[in-house]
Amino acid sequence: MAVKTILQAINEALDQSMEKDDSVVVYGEDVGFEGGVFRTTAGLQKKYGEGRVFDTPIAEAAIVGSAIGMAVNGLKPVVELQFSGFSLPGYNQVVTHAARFRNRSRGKYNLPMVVRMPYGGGVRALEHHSESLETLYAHIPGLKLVIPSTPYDAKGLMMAAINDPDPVIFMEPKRIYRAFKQDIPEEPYEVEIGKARIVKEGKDVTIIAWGALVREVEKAMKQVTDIDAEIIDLRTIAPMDTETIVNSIKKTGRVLIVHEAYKSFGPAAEIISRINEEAFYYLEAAPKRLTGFDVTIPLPKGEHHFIIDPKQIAYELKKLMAEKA
Amino acid sequence: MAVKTILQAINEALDQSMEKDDSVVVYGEDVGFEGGVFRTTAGLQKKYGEGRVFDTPIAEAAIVGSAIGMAVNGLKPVVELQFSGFSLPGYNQVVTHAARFRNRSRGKYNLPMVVRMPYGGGVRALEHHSESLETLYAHIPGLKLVIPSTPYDAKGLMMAAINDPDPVIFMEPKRIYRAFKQDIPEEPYEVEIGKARIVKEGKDVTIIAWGALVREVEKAMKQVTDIDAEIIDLRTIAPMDTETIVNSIKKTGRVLIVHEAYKSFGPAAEIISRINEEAFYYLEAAPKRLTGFDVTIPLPKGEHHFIIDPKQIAYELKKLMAEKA
Amino acid sequence: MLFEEFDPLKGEMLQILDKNGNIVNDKLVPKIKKETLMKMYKTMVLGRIADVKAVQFQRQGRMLTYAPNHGQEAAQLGSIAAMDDDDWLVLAFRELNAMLYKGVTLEQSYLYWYGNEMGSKYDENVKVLPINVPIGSQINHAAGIAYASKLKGTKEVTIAYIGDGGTSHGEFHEGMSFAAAYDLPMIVVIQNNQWAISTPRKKAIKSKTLAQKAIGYGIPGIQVDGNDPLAMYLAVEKARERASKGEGPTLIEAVTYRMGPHTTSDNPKLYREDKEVDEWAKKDPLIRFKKYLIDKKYWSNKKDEELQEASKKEVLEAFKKVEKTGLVDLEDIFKYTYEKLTPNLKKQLNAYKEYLNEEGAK
Amino acid sequence: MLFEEFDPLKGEMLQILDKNGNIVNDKLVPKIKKETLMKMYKTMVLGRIADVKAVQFQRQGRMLTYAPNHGQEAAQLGSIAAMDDDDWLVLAFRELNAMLYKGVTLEQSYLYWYGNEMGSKYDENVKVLPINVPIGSQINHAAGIAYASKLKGTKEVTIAYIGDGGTSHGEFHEGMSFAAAYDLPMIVVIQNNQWAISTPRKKAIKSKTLAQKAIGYGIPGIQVDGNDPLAMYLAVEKARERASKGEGPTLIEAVTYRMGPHTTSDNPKLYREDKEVDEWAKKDPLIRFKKYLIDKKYWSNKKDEELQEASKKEVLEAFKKVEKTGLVDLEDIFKYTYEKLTPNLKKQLNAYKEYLNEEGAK
Ligand SMILES: Cc1ncc(C[n+]2csc(CCOP(=O)(O)OP(=O)(O)O)c2C)c(N)n1
Ligand SMILES: Cc1ncc(C[n+]2csc(CCOP(=O)(O)OP(=O)(O)O)c2C)c(N)n1
Ligand SMILES: [Mg+2]
Ligand SMILES: [Mg+2]
Repeated sequence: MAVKTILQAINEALDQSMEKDDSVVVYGEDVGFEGGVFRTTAGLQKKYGEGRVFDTPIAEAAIVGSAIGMAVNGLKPVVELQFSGFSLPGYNQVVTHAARFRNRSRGKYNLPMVVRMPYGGGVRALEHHSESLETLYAHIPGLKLVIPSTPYDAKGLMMAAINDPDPVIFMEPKRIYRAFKQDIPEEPYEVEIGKARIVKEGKDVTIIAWGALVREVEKAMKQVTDIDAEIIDLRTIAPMDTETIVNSIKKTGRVLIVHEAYKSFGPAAEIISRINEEAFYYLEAAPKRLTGFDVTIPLPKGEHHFIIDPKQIAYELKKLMAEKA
Repeated sequence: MAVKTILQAINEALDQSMEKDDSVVVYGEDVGFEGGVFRTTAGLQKKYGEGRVFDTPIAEAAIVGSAIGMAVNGLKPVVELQFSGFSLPGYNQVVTHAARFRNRSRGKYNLPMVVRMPYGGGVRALEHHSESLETLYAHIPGLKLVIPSTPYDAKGLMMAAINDPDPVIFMEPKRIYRAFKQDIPEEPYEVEIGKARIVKEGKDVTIIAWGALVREVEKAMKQVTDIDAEIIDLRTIAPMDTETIVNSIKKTGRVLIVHEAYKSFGPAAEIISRINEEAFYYLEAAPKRLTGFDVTIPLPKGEHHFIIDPKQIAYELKKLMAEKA
Repeated sequence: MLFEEFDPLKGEMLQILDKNGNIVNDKLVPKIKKETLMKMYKTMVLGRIADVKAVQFQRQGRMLTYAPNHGQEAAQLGSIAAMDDDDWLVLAFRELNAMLYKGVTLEQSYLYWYGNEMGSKYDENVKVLPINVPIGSQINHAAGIAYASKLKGTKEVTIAYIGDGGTSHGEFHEGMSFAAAYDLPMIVVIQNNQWAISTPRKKAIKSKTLAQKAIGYGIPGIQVDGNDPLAMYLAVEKARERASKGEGPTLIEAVTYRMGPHTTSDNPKLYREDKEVDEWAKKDPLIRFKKYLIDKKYWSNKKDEELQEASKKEVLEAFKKVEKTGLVDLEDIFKYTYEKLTPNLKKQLNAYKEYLNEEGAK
Repeated sequence: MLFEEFDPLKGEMLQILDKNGNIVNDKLVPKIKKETLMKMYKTMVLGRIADVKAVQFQRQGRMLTYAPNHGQEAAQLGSIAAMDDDDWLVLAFRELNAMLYKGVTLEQSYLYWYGNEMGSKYDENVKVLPINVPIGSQINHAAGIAYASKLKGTKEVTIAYIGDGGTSHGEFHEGMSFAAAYDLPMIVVIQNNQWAISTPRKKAIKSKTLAQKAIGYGIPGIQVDGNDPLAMYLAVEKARERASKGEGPTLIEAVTYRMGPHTTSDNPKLYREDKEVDEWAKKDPLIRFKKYLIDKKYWSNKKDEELQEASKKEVLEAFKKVEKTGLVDLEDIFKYTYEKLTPNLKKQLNAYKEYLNEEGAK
């Protein structure tokens, strides 16, 4: 065991995957020599050479598109898009190709590739550096979307993503890259993609979150000691672990979903719909969502209005508990 | 009044808008000389010249991005992306710029521009020619997303979109471009963006649809004469007319949402969530969605599995009516 | 050498066989094995017939849609024939001839245009990517394949095709820039067929040649008579040599013409003059290639008649098989979304099966 | 003429004023009004101080972040000064000097980097687009603005800036191709500052010059010493003439250097040698421009000291005002999403206000 941040855990997952499997390559803008603007890939070029770890031109369609070609030709590319806000020029490749090669070729070509991107707000950054764009990836059939919230999961999910035969979008909650450490195994391990994690069991209400907001929920629950909440860290946004969610709702009858993504047509809407479909008659109160507003995420001097904090979570939770059918 | 198809109605809206306002320009791939691959812009180049109606290189980012520049510099561009499946290379411009210029410049630059794109399946087409990508546009703050289902609305909504001070994504249900005709006013008129249309009042259940599926719902209801459904044509997907939806649910207590877009993280999820938020305690049965499967829309020899027909709508409706709380 | 001699800025197009099938550039005639020449020619004949027939089938309502490549055969066959068996082929969508040459069967091709994904499941050892509809995006795939070849140290070279219109797309630019940056073993052939649907190349693109776009990427470019199979062969042969030596990608503009409509849904009468088409008909690659082979005594008119017959039969048989395929199975539209069906997809599939059970097929 | 003489393939970079401030190309010295020269110089001094100070403020935790343009002043001021008042300026993000010259106030600029959208609300008559973060995409905006100018028949020309790294982006390619196709009145200045964050231009881009990318678009391109304000002025003056005459866009590569970090979050020590930076320090545009003005008797060391003092004061005052602005109002983050608040946004705003009422500010 070794004490690691999320950032270090991801670095270790990349390192161990590259060590074990020559076909793993890691690249993106500033990923090679410098080791990434967040230094997530630090040390890898030195260890594995410029062929397997390299800097690219500023060209997201080329980054994603070439990864598709590499995956076709026997490599396992793990590419970085510098911020999720800059993933959009590569979005055409993700949607029209990465998600579809297997289906298009009726199984001849599958794409074991990972597209990493730091995401989310709260880091006092410039425009396009704070987006939470889960919906854009989760809506597309053929993609998996994974988001860790702890160092343990970050390493295990990343190793699973690299070994996954399907393309995985891996969003990294940059706000907590270095926020805390956890004792995690030094040897390689996987955390199963498609399974949520029950952070804490509870009987009064279910709270669903992922990424940086899991911690905010945990903090909130330290303030609200009179409510016994079940906290679920979704971990995989798509394909979603509906079963874990539904089982929880059947027990608690109430649900609060917390995410930073824009509210309308956001991920919470899908969760609510699945709950409606599979546990409607267990609901004791209207499902609630506490999310980003439907406005462009503000620059830092206005960002505090947008970012969700534990106090707000506690407030919404109390309101939810007060509601009665 | 004159009898027109949706295609002709859109053509007339463009024509009359150009006639009235010199600042309206119309362009895109094959839009000029040929008048578009669907001939939606037929005749316009001849009438208004190559400066105002023109063919572009195959470059969707340039099409959308230049429209932004034109709108900044006093024009009202109405651009065509040849199919919604090919809107993705222009998606970066839509999301990072079109949706944000007003906010970014704190109101200095607004963008009166329209991005047209034929969308939807059922036309026995090649890959990427059948997509329903409402979610990708509806989720982004700052965009409006409009979809007509009749010639009357097609003309009125298009004229409203062109006059709208905000960027409007205008999806055209190509399956019914020429499917039927309607007697519509010859003079210019607008249909308000942001307002749903109650196609038919009813008390037993609410059915929500848009685009080509409104007709399929109407057809279905001819088969199911024992259910008195209220049919809502959403018309504007974003910003959504929640009020009309909620009022209807308060009356009927049941809702079926029908769309061709992929199910998960699709538009129905948002509608269900709004109903949960504002009319949960009126619901007599779990809201139901009948949508595209979460698989890439198939090529024509498999498309019949994917496309929603009236029989299926009737089937789901009966199941919904049989459910009891 | 070749690329310096035919620097696109000098304004000379590489041609070896003129439109009448006469050698106009004796010292440049590439050494091509008879066997290869005959494979090229036979594919060209088959490709032409398959093309013409596909349009007919479509007009009869028996084929879904089709993008004819009539007129562009030499651009494809001259180039693909200069590649090795082990090389990769990355398609746009108008490359029936290149596909056939490289081992995609006619039946598979037809099945694709018939509207069935199975038509893109080429045999295991066929190193061809499926038809790529989003313009330009295939160039990035090609770059990735080539990167992998280089990293693994194999001898593979990747050849990719794109249309004239496609060169304006950002994806083309990114793929070219990427390939150039790492000196990747890749060849890009622009089939400049003068039209992008209804938009003339001359109007959409300002540069005098498309080959000169290579200069922006710091790589060689060359303009070639795309209806001349020998010139195409030579250019690609030399480009392949560069690629093999680690000297990086080459851009080849094949000047050719789309004799048919853009696809069977298109009506070219709306936007172009018959006269232009007639002019290009005289430059038909098939005419000149046949003449060349007969002159070389590799071929005869009699053999040609037999080949025409045999090819026609092959085409009709392939299409007959395709017409027997019918609709796609329900499971098949679900099965290839992920390696394993997700619980969500299982639910959707089962619910739909239940509906079919209760209500019968759609 | 100029563009033929300095054809990028000939390999000669346009320079008029060498690094020591001596005229090396007498017959090319552009005629620039004294008033213009002095405005350029004063902006350069203000820009330099504002730049250095912004980094200091950021280090003190008082400025959010900042992208220094130290070293690139001449590339910007030489080019923007050759434009008309009525022309449009389209920014990337590292163009403080061009912005100041064109009427954006220092206070506005600082406010932007302080993290407030109000910093992009330039005065009504200032024809400058806000800072554009997504690399390359601004070139398409510029093309659209230029298209509108041309259609309306105004005399406006649009100048846009981009970095060396940005030229690999698909958006750059599409904008250039589009502008070339319609002969739009547009000038694109590549500030080739040798680095894209940690990635050296030499590694990311294969072509020998960036100017030669123009050839791919069928337009003139020229490589200019970007630290020489006179050379930059001349190139843009000539490009503007072309644009005005309807001859279309021009691509100008300004060879310069980013003396500071990429942004204040970047540590260039990780990836580049001090030696390289020191070499470029000798080519500082400020040194040579000042010498040139003193030689011309337009300026003196004494005046310069006064200017330095005054500029320093101006910078401190601008920042003082910015520091007084505090946080953004809640309403402001909602108000500019659409022209009118939608019912949905009203609900969200009201719910949040209710929360604030009940629980107090965050
Ligand atoms: C990204 C994208 N935009 C638009 C289209 C629609 N489209 C299909 S083919 C075509 C024209 C292609 O022209 P060109 O590249 O010259 O190839 P050609 O058809 O002549 O072979 C267009 C615009 C598309 N397939 N992909
Ligand atoms: C589309 C996009 N991808 C990535 C980034 C992140 N990024 C910001 S600046 C930069 C480097 C830009 O280099 P260059 O174009 O040379 O301009 P410079 O910073 O040197 O002025 C990168 C990669 C971005 N802003 N936009
Ligand atoms: Mg073409
Ligand atoms: Mg740079």
